[in-house]
Amino acid sequence: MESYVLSNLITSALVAGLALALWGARRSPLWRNAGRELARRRPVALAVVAAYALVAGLDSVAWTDPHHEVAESEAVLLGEPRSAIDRLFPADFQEASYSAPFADHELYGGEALRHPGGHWLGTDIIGRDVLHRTLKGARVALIIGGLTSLIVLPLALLVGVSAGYVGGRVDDVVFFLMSTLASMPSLLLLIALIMVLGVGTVQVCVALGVTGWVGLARLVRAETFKIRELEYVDAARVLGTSELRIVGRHVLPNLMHLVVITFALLFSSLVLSEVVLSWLGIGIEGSWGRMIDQARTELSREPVIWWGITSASVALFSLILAVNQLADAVRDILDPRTVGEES
Amino acid sequence: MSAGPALLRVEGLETHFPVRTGPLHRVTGAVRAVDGVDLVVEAGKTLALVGESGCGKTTVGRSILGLERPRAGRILFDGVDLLALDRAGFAPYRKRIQMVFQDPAAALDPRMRIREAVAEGMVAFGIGTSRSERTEIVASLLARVKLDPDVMSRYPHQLSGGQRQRVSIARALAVDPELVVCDESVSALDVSIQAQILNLLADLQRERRLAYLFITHDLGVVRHVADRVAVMYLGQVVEEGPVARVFDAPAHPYTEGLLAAAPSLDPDRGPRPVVVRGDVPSPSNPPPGCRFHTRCPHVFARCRVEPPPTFDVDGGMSRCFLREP
Amino acid sequence: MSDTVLDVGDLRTSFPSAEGRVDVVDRVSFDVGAGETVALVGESGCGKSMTALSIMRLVPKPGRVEGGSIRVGARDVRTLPVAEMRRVRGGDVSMIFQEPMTSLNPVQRCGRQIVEAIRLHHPESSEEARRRARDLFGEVGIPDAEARLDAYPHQLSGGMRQRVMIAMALASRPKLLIADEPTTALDVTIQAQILELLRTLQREHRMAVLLITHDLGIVNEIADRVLVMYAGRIIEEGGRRDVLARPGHPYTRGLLRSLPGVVERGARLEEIAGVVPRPSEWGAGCRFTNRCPLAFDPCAGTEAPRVEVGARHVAWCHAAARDEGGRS
Amino acid sequence: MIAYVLRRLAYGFATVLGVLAFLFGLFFLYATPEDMARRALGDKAPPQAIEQWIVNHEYHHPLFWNPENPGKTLIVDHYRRMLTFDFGRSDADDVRVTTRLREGVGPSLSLTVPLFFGGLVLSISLALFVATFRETYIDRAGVALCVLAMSVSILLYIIGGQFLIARILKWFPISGYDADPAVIARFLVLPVLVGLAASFGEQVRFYRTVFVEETNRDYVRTARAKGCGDGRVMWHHVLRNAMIPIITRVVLAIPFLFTGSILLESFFAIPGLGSMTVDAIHANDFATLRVMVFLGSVFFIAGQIVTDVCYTLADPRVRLE
Repeated sequence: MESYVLSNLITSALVAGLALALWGARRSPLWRNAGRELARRRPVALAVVAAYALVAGLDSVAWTDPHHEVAESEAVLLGEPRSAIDRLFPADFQEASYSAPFADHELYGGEALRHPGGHWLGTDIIGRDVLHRTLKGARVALIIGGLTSLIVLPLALLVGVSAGYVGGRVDDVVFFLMSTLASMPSLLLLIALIMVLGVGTVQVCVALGVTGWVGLARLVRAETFKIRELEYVDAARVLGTSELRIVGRHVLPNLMHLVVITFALLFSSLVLSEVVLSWLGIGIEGSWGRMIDQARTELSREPVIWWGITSASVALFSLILAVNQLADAVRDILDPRTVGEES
Repeated sequence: MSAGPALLRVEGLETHFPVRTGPLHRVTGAVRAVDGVDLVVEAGKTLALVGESGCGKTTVGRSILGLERPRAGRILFDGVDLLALDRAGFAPYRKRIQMVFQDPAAALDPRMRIREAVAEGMVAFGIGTSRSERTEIVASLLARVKLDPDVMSRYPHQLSGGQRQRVSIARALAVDPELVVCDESVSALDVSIQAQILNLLADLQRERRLAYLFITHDLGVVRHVADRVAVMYLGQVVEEGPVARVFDAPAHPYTEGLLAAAPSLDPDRGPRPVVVRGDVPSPSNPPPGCRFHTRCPHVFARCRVEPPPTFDVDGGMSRCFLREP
Repeated sequence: MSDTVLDVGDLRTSFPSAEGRVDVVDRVSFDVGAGETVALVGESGCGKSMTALSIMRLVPKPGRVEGGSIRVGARDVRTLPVAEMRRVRGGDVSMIFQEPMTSLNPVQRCGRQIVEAIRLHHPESSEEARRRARDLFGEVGIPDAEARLDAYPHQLSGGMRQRVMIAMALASRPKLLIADEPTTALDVTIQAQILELLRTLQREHRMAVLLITHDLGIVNEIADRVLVMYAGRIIEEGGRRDVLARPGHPYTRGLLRSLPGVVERGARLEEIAGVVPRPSEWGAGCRFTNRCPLAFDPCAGTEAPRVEVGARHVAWCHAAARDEGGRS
Repeated sequence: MIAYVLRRLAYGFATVLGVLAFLFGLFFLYATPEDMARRALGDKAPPQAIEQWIVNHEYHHPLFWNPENPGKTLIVDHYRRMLTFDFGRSDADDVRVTTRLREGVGPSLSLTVPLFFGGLVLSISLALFVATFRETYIDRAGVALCVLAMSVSILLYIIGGQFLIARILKWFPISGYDADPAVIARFLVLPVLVGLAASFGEQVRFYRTVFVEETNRDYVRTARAKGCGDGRVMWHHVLRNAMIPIITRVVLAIPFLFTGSILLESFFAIPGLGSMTVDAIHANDFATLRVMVFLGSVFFIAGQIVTDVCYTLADPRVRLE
């Protein structure tokens, strides 16, 4: 399968998952209130995340222009599928060397640029526009967080709830499995998995998922244990409700706040993990981690190429900071100790 | 024990909780929460089960509802032993026995609206054919427990404690039970709200000929609601009888002590001397002989070795050698 | 009641809410004399515990004391410097709490906790302090004191733990003991023992006790005087017998009549209709208006007047004022 | 207690067997010996060379079942080698893995031990300070700073630290290592500082949450009611009660003392176990990686047992039976 087709498919799956979650949340006033409260407390962080999502969305769907007449020299570039973000930048900006932000000539060789001043953030060591790469990094970051979460959340819920609710032997087995996985140092396990699975977006996300689900599954298991003993579950039993229905109507809805909080916390740690993986040479192509990794050679140049790593770092930092702030707020808002009080 | 038709008859009920320790969860002991309890609840009447925390009164109630697995004994409801039934066989009896829990905040799912909470039992037992029909029934039930119908679309945390307890009662009534186990149903409420709920329960009993098993530690409540009372201590019923007789002429030293300890509201009565001293022993290692002998003011040698049998006392029984004929 | 140990005047303590700060304790005034037991009684959320914590300056954040005076002896604790206040806490004024299980430090031996309380206020050697702790244990009726000093709180029963709390509170011979629902978490037979202990100690030390409770039965067992609180305000004050036998406020009357065990068996209990208003619903007038069977025109709009319904027996009620006026 | 520890050890051993099963699945079933050989020798290697490589590394036995010699299978070999700590030779350059481990553990510890204790003392003190002023601007500013610090990738701390302190200010060498006690500090100060900066945000915030939770408990109110001041409440009562979560976190961090800090070591060219892991990744050295994962989990499992025992020291309510 063409890589851009796969990427488009993943994107649509993510969008569908998000839409489903939002649709489900909208039906419940409790979640609607939580959402409103979040918007009230952290409007800036929410706007930042929305902006990233917009950029990522614009970059997610790529298409080719079959009827576009292209010159011989540009065929290779324009014949490839390009996203809306790609189309904002001239397809032919591949320069022979690199330039500083807003420069009108190349640093190495000093020739005039084809787009003088057009590279707002300069170009990297092989002449790629830094702004373009930085914007494209948003999609990669959201894919890392989103796709991995799509793997982690259902798996952890299924395993955690069944272990916690059924208990007994099922729990023994699940607990053993979890403690086995959890006992391996996560970064080493991650490295081992990627080395065996191979490098690539899906592989990295699968590896992150395998190392990441245990934490949530443990939380879910412990919380299910607690919920199972609560009076409202007893009340449902006394009213003749079947066990399966109890899980669906009572246990799962009361776990959702945990899932949302974990998702928010997980997201930033996943994106930061990918940066480390990139530096180890096994990250995802096009990520900010790759740009930072590339800075190792760029920083030793004279004059120093600082703009690449700076813009990647700023982009990374603002996303992570916004997500962390949202996670903090979400944790406060959904804390069961505050849910019980007046709304 | 009584002349009326027994709706519920509990015989020799024993419910123990295994004490599991270590990562391998091996059973190393047992908490003998309920250790040989006999009870009778007559149709349309109220039996109060009274005792201090840890005496096993709640476990009796939970065992009757199938929430605990007793290890011995019989629970005869309408003549059928519930413990001998399998899951499917037990299902129809679920509908006939309901429960109102202690903490109305914990007994209602915080993420479920009042309408769904009250309708939960109806859905399970197929009462009402459509959603709208069930909503109508819910509305009439809420009206019966004196709640505004617009609470239907609210969540439990938006209600006060008393309102939540009314919802719990409406939920139990929804499946039209014959016996309702009230487990400390008014203990968590403020006095002024408690009176509202007690009156409501009394009205419902008259209207629907409900039988109550009223589990409580509050002697004032017992005296007010009960026809008969059973006093529990460390997993056993130590005294049982009509409420007036038990309060006026207690036949067990523990009952005596309990009555003496309860603060009275008579402004002319001065403070009384403390009768029962010391602490309740652990139910995982109850004392030999009479279980009350470690705290009993009348203890004698025989009490320490020989567990007393039950002796008939004026329409009830007592588990004390002093009552030996 | 010659010397006043505690004198609270116009105390206001507020908490933030959706509608801004609300005074959950609203202009509360009362005093406690030496050797006197005063019960502060009311339903949950009426502000009785906050009153007690305000006296100790222990109101949890984000609550704060907004105004009024709190005199312990000759000093106003509201304006004391922090270091001085520390000497008052556990020195002149001690406090015990509802949950003896969680109120003791779970990882420290009981003896050490008491020794800490002693040594915070008296420069004694640790051996001396330990000897004193042992004596205190004997005084509060803890058998086998030496062994219990080395016990951790979880190794004791609920009643024993509350005795440890009391021993700790007595460590520096306080002039005033504030007991916040000291027996609510205990079984009746244990409750009777603790109440008896409090009575004995109070007599022996001529200690003033401010007892906070929701249980009128306990009030009857132990109090000399009663303060009834409703929705942040004191609505009745008087001697135990006067308040319980001839309540002057319709709320107190309702409370007493709604108790099961007082009326005939099977008879209907008197209900106080409705629910306690939330702080956001407190109006300008009497806060009991919406539930009061006697409410009439002025109740909702104007503050209830202070009415002497008996000797040293006061109620804040429009209806009582009307009756009083009619009589005189 | 002893019975409990023995049972715990047995369960720990079972977990180790589980880890080994997982590693076998990953490294022998999913990635086959041919894959490993091809990665080590390159795609264009002749079949004979691959064959030879497999035999040299003793990967030529059947996976599960060898009718001729039941003891000679890959799975038996895998378990026997790991459990006897006979790790064989590296896939990349045939050096004995144990030799490498012995050489690497010293440099790793010299970096991670000061980092560990420095971080612990620093973050707990800061967290206690911030928690003392909870619900004030100091607290809010502290938390905001922590979230800010957490949002920066560790790579940026390293690159930034090297760039600023070593290249511009020239206070310390950019990287390098010398075990000579006279100069070792020169090389370690910068990585330790960078490591502290990278971890303090997350740690302080965690400990603050623990402490704040603890300060809301009833016994703290009792302590204040008997006249304890802020400092006494925090150091005598709260800290002691917060020990359970602290121990859990601290003991579980100990394995990383031995496996080393992968990023710090390789950036600062410290020849420890972390650098060794990075080399293994670049050289496609599956044997070394397998050993590192295995050792990491052995340390982790041992740490968990130690944690359980520490609980009894920290909290008298915990009894191990």
